Amino acid sequence: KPAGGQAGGDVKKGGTLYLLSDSPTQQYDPARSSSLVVTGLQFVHRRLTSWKVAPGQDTTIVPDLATDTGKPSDGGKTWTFTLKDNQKYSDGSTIKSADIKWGLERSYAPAFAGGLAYHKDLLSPGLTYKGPFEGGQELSTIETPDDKTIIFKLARPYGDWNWVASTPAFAPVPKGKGAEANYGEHPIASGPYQIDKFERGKTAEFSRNPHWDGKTDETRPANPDKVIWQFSQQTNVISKRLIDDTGEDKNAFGISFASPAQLAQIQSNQSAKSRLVTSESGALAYLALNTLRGKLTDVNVRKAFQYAVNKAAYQVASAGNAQLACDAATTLVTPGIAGREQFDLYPSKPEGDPAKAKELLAAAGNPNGLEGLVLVTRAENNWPKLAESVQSSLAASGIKATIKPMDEETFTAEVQNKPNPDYDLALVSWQPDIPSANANIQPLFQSTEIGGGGYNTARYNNADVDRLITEAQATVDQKEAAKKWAELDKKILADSPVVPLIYTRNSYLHGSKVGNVQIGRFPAYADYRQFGIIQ
Amino acid sequence: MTDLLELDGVEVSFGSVQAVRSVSYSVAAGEVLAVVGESGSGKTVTAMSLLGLLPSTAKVSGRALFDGRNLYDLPPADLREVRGGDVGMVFQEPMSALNPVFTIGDQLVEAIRAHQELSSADARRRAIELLDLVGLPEPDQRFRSYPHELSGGQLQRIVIAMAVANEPKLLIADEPTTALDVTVQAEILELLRDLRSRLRTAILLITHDMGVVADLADRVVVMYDGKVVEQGTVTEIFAAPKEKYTQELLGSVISLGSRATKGVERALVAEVVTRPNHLAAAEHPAESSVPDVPAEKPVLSVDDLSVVYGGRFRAISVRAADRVSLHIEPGEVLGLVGESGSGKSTVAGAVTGLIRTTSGSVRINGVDIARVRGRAAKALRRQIGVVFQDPLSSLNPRTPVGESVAEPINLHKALTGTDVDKRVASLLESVQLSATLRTRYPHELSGGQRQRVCIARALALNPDLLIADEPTSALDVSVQAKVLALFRELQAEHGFACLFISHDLAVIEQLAARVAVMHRGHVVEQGPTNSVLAEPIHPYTQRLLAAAPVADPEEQHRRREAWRQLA
Amino acid sequence: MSDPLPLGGDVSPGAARSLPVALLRAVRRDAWTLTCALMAVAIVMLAAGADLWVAIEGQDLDPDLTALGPDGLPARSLGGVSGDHWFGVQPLNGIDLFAVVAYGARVSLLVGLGATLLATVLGVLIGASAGYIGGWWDRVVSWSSDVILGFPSLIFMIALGAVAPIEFPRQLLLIVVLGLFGWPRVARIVRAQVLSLGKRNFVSASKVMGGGTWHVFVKQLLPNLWAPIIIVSSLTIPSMIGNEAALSFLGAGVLPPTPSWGRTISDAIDFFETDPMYLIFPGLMLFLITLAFNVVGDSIRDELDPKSKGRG
Amino acid sequence: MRAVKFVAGRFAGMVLVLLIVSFITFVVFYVLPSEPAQLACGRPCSPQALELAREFMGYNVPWYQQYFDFIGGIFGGRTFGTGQAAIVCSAPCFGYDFQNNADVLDEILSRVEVSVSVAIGAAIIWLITGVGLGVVSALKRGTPLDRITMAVAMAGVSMPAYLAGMLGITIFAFGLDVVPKNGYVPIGEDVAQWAWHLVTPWLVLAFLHAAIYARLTRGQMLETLGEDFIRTARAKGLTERKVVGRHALRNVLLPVVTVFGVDLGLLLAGTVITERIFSMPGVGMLLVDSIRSLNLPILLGVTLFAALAVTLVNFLVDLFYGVLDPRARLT
Ligand SMILES: Nc1ncnc2c1ncn2[C@@H]1O[C@H](COP(=O)(O)OP(=O)(O)OP(=O)(O)O)[C@@H](O)[C@H]1O
Ligand SMILES: Nc1ncnc2c1ncn2[C@@H]1O[C@H](COP(=O)(O)OP(=O)(O)OP(=O)(O)O)[C@@H](O)[C@H]1O
Ligand SMILES: [Mg+2]
Ligand SMILES: [Mg+2]
Repeated sequence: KPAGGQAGGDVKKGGTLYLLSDSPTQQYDPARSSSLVVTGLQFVHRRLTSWKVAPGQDTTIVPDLATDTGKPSDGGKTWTFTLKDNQKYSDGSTIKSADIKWGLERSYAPAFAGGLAYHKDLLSPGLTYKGPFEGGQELSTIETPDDKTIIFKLARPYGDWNWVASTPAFAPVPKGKGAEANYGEHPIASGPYQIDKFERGKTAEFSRNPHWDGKTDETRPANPDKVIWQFSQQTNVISKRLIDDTGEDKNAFGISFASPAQLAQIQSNQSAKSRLVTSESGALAYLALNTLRGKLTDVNVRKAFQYAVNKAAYQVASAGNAQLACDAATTLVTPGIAGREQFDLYPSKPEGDPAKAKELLAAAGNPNGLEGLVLVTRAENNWPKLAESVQSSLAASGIKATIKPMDEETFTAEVQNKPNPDYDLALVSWQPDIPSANANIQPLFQSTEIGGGGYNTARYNNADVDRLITEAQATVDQKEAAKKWAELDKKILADSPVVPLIYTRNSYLHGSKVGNVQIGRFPAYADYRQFGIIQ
Repeated sequence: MTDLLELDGVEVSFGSVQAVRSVSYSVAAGEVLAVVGESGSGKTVTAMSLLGLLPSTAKVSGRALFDGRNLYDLPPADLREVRGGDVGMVFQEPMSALNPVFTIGDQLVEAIRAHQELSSADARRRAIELLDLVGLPEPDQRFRSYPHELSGGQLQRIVIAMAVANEPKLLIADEPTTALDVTVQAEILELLRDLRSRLRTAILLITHDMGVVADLADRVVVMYDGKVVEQGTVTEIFAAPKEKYTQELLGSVISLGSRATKGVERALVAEVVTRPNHLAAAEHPAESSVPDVPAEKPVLSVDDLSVVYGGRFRAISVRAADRVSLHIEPGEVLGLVGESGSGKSTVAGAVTGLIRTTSGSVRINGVDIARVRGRAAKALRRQIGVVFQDPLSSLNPRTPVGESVAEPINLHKALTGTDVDKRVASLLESVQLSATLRTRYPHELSGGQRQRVCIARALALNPDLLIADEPTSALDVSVQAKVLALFRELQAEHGFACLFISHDLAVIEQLAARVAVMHRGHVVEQGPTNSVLAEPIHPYTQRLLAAAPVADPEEQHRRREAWRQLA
Repeated sequence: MSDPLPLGGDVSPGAARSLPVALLRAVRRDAWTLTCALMAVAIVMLAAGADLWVAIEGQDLDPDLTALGPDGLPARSLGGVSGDHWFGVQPLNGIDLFAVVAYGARVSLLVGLGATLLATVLGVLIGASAGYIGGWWDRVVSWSSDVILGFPSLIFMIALGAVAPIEFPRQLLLIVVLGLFGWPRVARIVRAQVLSLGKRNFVSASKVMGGGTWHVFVKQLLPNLWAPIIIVSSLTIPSMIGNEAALSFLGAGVLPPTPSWGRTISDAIDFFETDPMYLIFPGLMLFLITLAFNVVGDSIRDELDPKSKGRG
Repeated sequence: MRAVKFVAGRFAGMVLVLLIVSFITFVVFYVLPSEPAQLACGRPCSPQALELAREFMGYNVPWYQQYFDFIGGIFGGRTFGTGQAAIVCSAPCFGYDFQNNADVLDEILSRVEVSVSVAIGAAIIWLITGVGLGVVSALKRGTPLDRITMAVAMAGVSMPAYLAGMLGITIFAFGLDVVPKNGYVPIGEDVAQWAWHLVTPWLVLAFLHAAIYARLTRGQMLETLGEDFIRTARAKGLTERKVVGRHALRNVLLPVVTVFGVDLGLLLAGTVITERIFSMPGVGMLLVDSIRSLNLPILLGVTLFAALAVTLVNFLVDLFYGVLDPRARLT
C-alpha cells in the first residue's frame, strides 16, 4: 500500500529526529526560502496560514498565526488577517502584525531575494519597492492598524491570496531585525524549534522553542525534542544507511526521493520496503513542445506527440514499475488539487499508439515523420535515462530527436531565460507551490512567463488563455475558480503544447523509529510536521 | 708462496660471444700481477666475474679460488663479505661508476661502514683521510661534492679510495690510472706499493700502460682474444717476450725522447727563462695564465677564458679555468697536458660551447661559438669533432654504437643510404673495431672499444678541428699506436687541427707541435713541444716530466728513486 | 688496415629498435603478454564489429519492457544472461546489455585511445622541450600546465557542452578536450626526466655535433623516455574512458542514447547490489583492456631496454 | 642572492598563473549561457526581479568590469548593496557567496583542513604502497607476484572513484561495520577519531592512485638497475636491500615525485567524490556544490585555491628535483 501510507508504530513526544540531506545547507531565512508549509522551514517559522494535509484527503487551508484564513473584500483586492493572542518568539517577545509586514518588506530587499515571490508583484507592481533597509521606506500596500491586524491591499483581485499567505515570506521577523545577510543561520524562531547550531555543509541542530505554545498551533504536533540535520550526504549513502537501519539511523529520515536504483533495492528488502513511503501522486512530468519552432507550430503535428509517447516505458524508467511511478497523466492539473477534473482528450493505451501518431503526422503533411528535433533535458539524476525512453518511443512513431542533456544551470538558462532558445522538445516536471490549480497552470502557460526566468517551457502564447487565467485568478469563490481552471486545463491541452507523462510519485525511506511519516494528496512531500519518534 | 687467488679455466660468454676462453692465472698475497693485452681481450670481464658483477646475460664457468673458496659458488651473504671487504675493486670507467645523486663523501662512508663498525663521525673522518691519501685537494670540502662536479682524474681517485677503504686482501684495479696525469699517477702507485708492503695486499692490476707495469708489477699476464697467451715475471716479459703478440705489444710502446726524460735532474736545479714562442709563468703555483703566443690564422682562438663553477648553497665556487689564452693553427695539434683537475676538460667544454664561460671568448674560424645561432651554428658544428673524456656516458645507452657513429653523418646529410653504412664500417675499421660490433649497445663493449667508437664518431665528418679529451686513455699500446697512426694519416690528408688533451707525455711528444701545460686552472707554460718537453721552464712541467714512467723495469726503478727525492 | 678483431659475432638479438618490433618480440617471448595482446585485439574487434556481433546475437539497442520484472530489474536471474541476451539486459528499459557494451566499446576505445594519444603526444613534445630548452619556455610550460591543472575543467566542460552545436562530432570534441586537459601530467613527467637526461654527455655530444633541438629530442631523448611514456599513457587510458562518462553527464560528451562504457558503468554502480551483472560486464571490459594495455606496455618497455635483456 | 631571485621569480609566476586562471574562469563563465542571478530571483521570477538581483550581485556591468571589481576586491575589499543591509566583504575579498551568505575566503579556509587531512593521509599511504609494490614487482619481474600486483593495480586505476568509494563504504562501514559510516572529526578535537573517520577514504584514494606509482617505480627501477653505479654499490659489499632501497630508489624517484606533485596538488584542492561519499565537508565538495549551482564567487575562489595548491606543490617538487638529482638542479 504505497499511497499516502502511514508507517511505524506508537509515536510519543521526545527523542531526536535526524534529517539526512544531500544539499549543503537549508535556508532558514523566510524571505529567501521556497520551502512549502509541510517541510523544513516549518520547524522554525510559522506563517499567517497553513495547510491541513492528510493521506487520502484533499489539502485544505487552515489558519496558523492568524485566527482565520483571511477575509477578502473589495472583490478580492483587499485581504484582512488577525493574529491569535499570546504568540511568542523564541526570545520571549510577542509576535505582532508589524513583524509580518516587516518580514514581507524584507523580502523586497535585493539582499534577501530568492524565496517564493507570489506576493511581490501583487503588493508592489513592477517591484518598485526596494525594501526597508535603504532609507527605512515602508510598503504602503500593507497596513497594520494595530498589533493584531494586518491588511493587504492588492494591485488586482486575487482569490488565492489566503494560499499565498502560507508562503515562507509571511513568517514574522521582529521589526528592525534581520539586516544581516546570514540571518537564516540564527533566525528568531516563531515555530516549535529554535536553532542551536548551524554549520553549512555539515549540520544544523534544533531544540525546543521554550516560548512556543502548542495550543495556538494546531498543525504542528512537534513530537521530537531535538531535530538534527545532516547536510551534504551522498544520496546513495543515505539510502544505504536507512536500509541498514542501525544506531541513530533508526531515527533518521531521508529527505530526498528514492532513485529508481534505490527503489529496486528497497523492493528486495522486506524491512526497508516496510519503511518506504510513497505519495499518491506528485509533480507533473511532461514533454514540452516548443510551439514557436518549425513544424511544432502546427497544432496537428503537436497532437501526434500525444499518441507517440510511450508512457508505460516512461513509468518503468522513472521508478521501475507503474505502481511506484504513478499513473499515466492526461491532465495538467495534478491530483489532490481541489476541483480537479479527470479527462483524457487523446485516449490511447499507456504504451501509446504509434500508428495513430504516424497517421496524424501524415495528415499534417509529414508522411515521413519528423527529423532533427532537439530534446533538451537536465543532466542530473536519471533525467537522461527518462529522455532516452521518450526518445525511443518517439522514434517508433517516426519522430527523430537528438537528446541534449544539460547541466541544471545551463538548462535553466536555455529553457527559461533565453529569448530564442535552441530546443524543440523539453523534458521537465512541475510541482505547484500551493494546492491551487492556479499554481498548476498560470506559471506554465501564461504568455508573460515565456523567457525572462518564467516557466512557460512550451512557449505557449494564447491571448484567450491569458485572459481566462487572469479571470480565474481574480475569482475569490474557490468552487467557481476551480471550475474555471478545469476548463482552462482542457482548453490548453486541446492546443497540445505539452504531453503530460505521469504524476510522478515520490518515495521516501525512513528509519524504523521514525513514525507518522505520511504524505497527503498535496504536496507530494512527506509532512515533516507530523514526524515523531517511536519509543 | 700460497696463492691468494687462483683462476682455473674461467670462461665467460654473452650469448654467442665468447669473451673469455679458459683463462687461468693466480695471484699470491703481496704480489702485484699485471694483466695486459689487447683492448677487448677480456681483462675486465674476467675481473668482474670474480665478484659476480657481470650482467645477467653473462654465462660464467670455471673456478676462481680465493682463500680456498670458489668465488663463483659463494652464497650471497658470503659474497657480500668478500665484495669491498676482502676484495676491493677499482672500475675502469670512474665517471660512470659513482651514483650521480649522492655526494662522494656519502658513497665513501657507505663503503667503509659496509664492513667496519664505525660511528658515522669516525667513518667520515676515515673517509676524509682516504680522500687526502689519494691526493684530492681540499678533502673536507670535496667530501660534499657530487660526482658531476669532479674531474675525471678526481673521480678515479675517489674510486680508488673506495676500493682501498677496508684494506682488502686483494685489490682488483682495472686501469686505475688512465685518467691521471703522471704526477698524480706516481702518487697513486706509491699508495698501492705502500698498501702491498704494509698489508701484503695482493694487487690484480689491469692496465695498458707499460710504464705502470714496469713500475709496479711483479708478474705479468698477457691476454689476447679472450685467452692468456703468455705469463711470467715482469723482467722476463719485458726482456724476452715469447709470444708474437707480446712482442708486438711491447714494440708499440712509445716513450718520451731521452732529452725530455732528463727532467728529473733539471727539476732539481730549477731556473726560469723565457724563449721565443715559449712562455712560462714565473711563480709556482702560478697566479695567472701565461699569454698566448702570436697566432697567424688560427682555427681556434681562446682569449682570456675563465670558467667559474658556481657553488651550490654553502659550497665553494671553483675557478676551473682562469684567463686561459690559446690558439691552434690549421693542421696543428696542440697538446694540452696538466695536473688532474687543472681545468683541461673545462677548457675543452668551453671550446665546444657546452660549458658556459664566465668571461673571455672562444672563436672557431673567427666565429664566436657562444653567439652563433641557427644555420651558421650548424655549419660551424660540422667543422668540429669531439671526443669526450668519458666514453661510456657520451654514448646513448639506447642506441647501437653503429648508429651513434652514423649520427653526425646523417645529421649533416653528408651521405645517404648504403653509403652511410659503408662509411660507418670503414670508420670502425680504421679504429680497429670489427664492423660486426656496430649492432651492439655501449654497455656490451669493453672500455677501449667504446673509446674507439667515440673517436670514430668524432672523425666521421673529417672535421677541421678535433677536440679530443684523453682519447686514447683506455687503449692498449698496440691499438693506440694504430689510432695515432690514423690521426697522423688523416692530418696529412685533411690537415685538421686538434686540441689533444692527454696525460701521456709520450703521445703528446709524438703528435703535438706545441704544448700547453695547465696547473690549477692556469696555463703555466706553453711553447713548441720540443722546447717544452726538452727544456721545461715551469716547475710543474718539470715535475711532470720527471714523473713520467718508462716501460723498462730497471730504468723505471731508477727514475722512481729520483722522483722520491724530488717529492 | 689490419684485420679487425677476431672477436665479434652478433650478441644475442639486441634490444628492439622500434615499437612494432618490440611488440612483436614481446608477444613471441611470453605467453602472458600474448594473452593480454589477444585480449586487447578481441576487445578492439568487439568494438569494430559491433554491428555484426549484435546482429549475430539477434538483438539491437531498442528497449524491451517484457524482459523486465515487476521492479524494473531484469526478469531472469543473473541480470537476464541467456542465449538471447549474452550479457543480460539493462534494468529499467530492458535494452540488451551485450549490444550496449559492444557499441559502447566503440565510443570508449575511440575516445580513450584518441585522447590518450593526443595527451601523450602533446605532453611529450611540450614536456621534453621545456626540460631541454629550459629558460623562459620552461617557465611558460610550467605555468600553463599549472593553469590547466588548477583550472576548474568541469565548468569549462559545462560551457562547452552548452555551446557546442549539437551536430558537432562529439567523439572528436571529447578527444580534443580530454587531450588538452590531459597533457600536463605527461609533460611534467617527461620534463623531469629530460631535466636529468639533458645533462648527460651523450646529449651534449649530439648537441656538439650540430644536432638541433628536434634531432636531439628524437634521437637522444626519446629512446630514453619510452619507459615513463608507455607507463603513463597506458595508465591514462582508463581514466580517459572514465572522463568521457563524466563529460557526458555534463552534456559535453557523446549524446545519449549512444552507449559508452563509462556511462554504462556509472549508471550500473547504483545497481551493483541488485543487478551486479549490469556493472560486471562493462566493468570487466574496462579492467581487461586496461590490464591488457599495461601488460603489453610493460613488455614493450622491457624489449626496448637493451640492458634488461634475458629475463630473470 | 640567486636563491632569493629564484624564489621571487617563481612567486611572480604563481601570481601570474592565478591571474590567468581567474581570468579564464571569468571568461568561460560568461561564455556559459547561464543566469547567475536566477537563483536570487525566486519563484515566480519576473524580468524586473532578475534585473534587481543582477544589480545587487554586481552582474549588471560588463564582464571585464566584473573582473576588475573582483581583482579590486582582493586588495580593497568590496561592498554589495547599499544601506543597512549592505554586505561588506573586507580585504582581501575573494568574493561573496550570495547563495550561502558567506565570505568566500572564510568558506574555503574553513574547509581546507578537511581536504588536507584527506589528501595527505591518502597520499602517504599510496606513495608507500605504490613505490613498495613497484620495487617488489621490479625485483620479481615475470613472477606470479609481479602479475598479481599488476592486476590489483589495474583494478585500482580502471575503477571509477565513485565505485571504489561505494565499495569501500559498503565493505568497511556497512559490511564489516568496523569504521564510522561518515563524517569528519577535526584533528584538534580528537586525533584518534580524526584518523579513524579518515581510514576508509584514505584507503579508497590510495587504492585508486597507487597503481601509477607502482608502475612508474617498476619501470624506472628496471632501467636503473642496469646502471654502472649499481655495480659499484654491489662491489662495495652492500646488501641487496641497500643497493635497491638506496642507490636505485633514489634515482627512480624523479618521475614518482613528479606525479606525486600533480596528484597531491589536485588532491589538496579537494577530492570531490570521496568527500561526498564520506560526507567530508572539504573544498572539493564546495566546488561541486558551487558548480551545480553555478555559484561564481565560490567557483572562482576554489579555482584560485586549487591553482595555488597546484603551483605551490609543483614549485616544491621542482625544488625537490635538485635534491633528488643534483644534475637537474635548477638554475
Ligand atoms: N660542475 C662542476 N661544479 C663544480 N666544480 C666543477 C664542476 N666541474 C668541474 N669542476 C671542478 O673544476 C676543476 C677542473 O675540472 P676539469 O674537469 O676541467 O679537470 P681536468 O683538467 O679535465 O682534470 P682530469 O684530468 O682529472 O680530467 C676540478 O677541480 C673540478 O673539481
Ligand atoms: N655485456 C656484454 N655483452 C656482450 N659482449 C660484451 C659485454 N661486455 C663485454 N663484452 C665483450 O667482451 C669482450 C671483453 O671485454 P672486456 O671489457 O673484458 O675487455 P677489456 O680487455 O677490458 O678491454 P679494454 O682494455 O678495452 O677495457 C669484448 O669484446 C666486449 O665487446
Ligand atoms: Mg676493460
Ligand atoms: Mg678532464
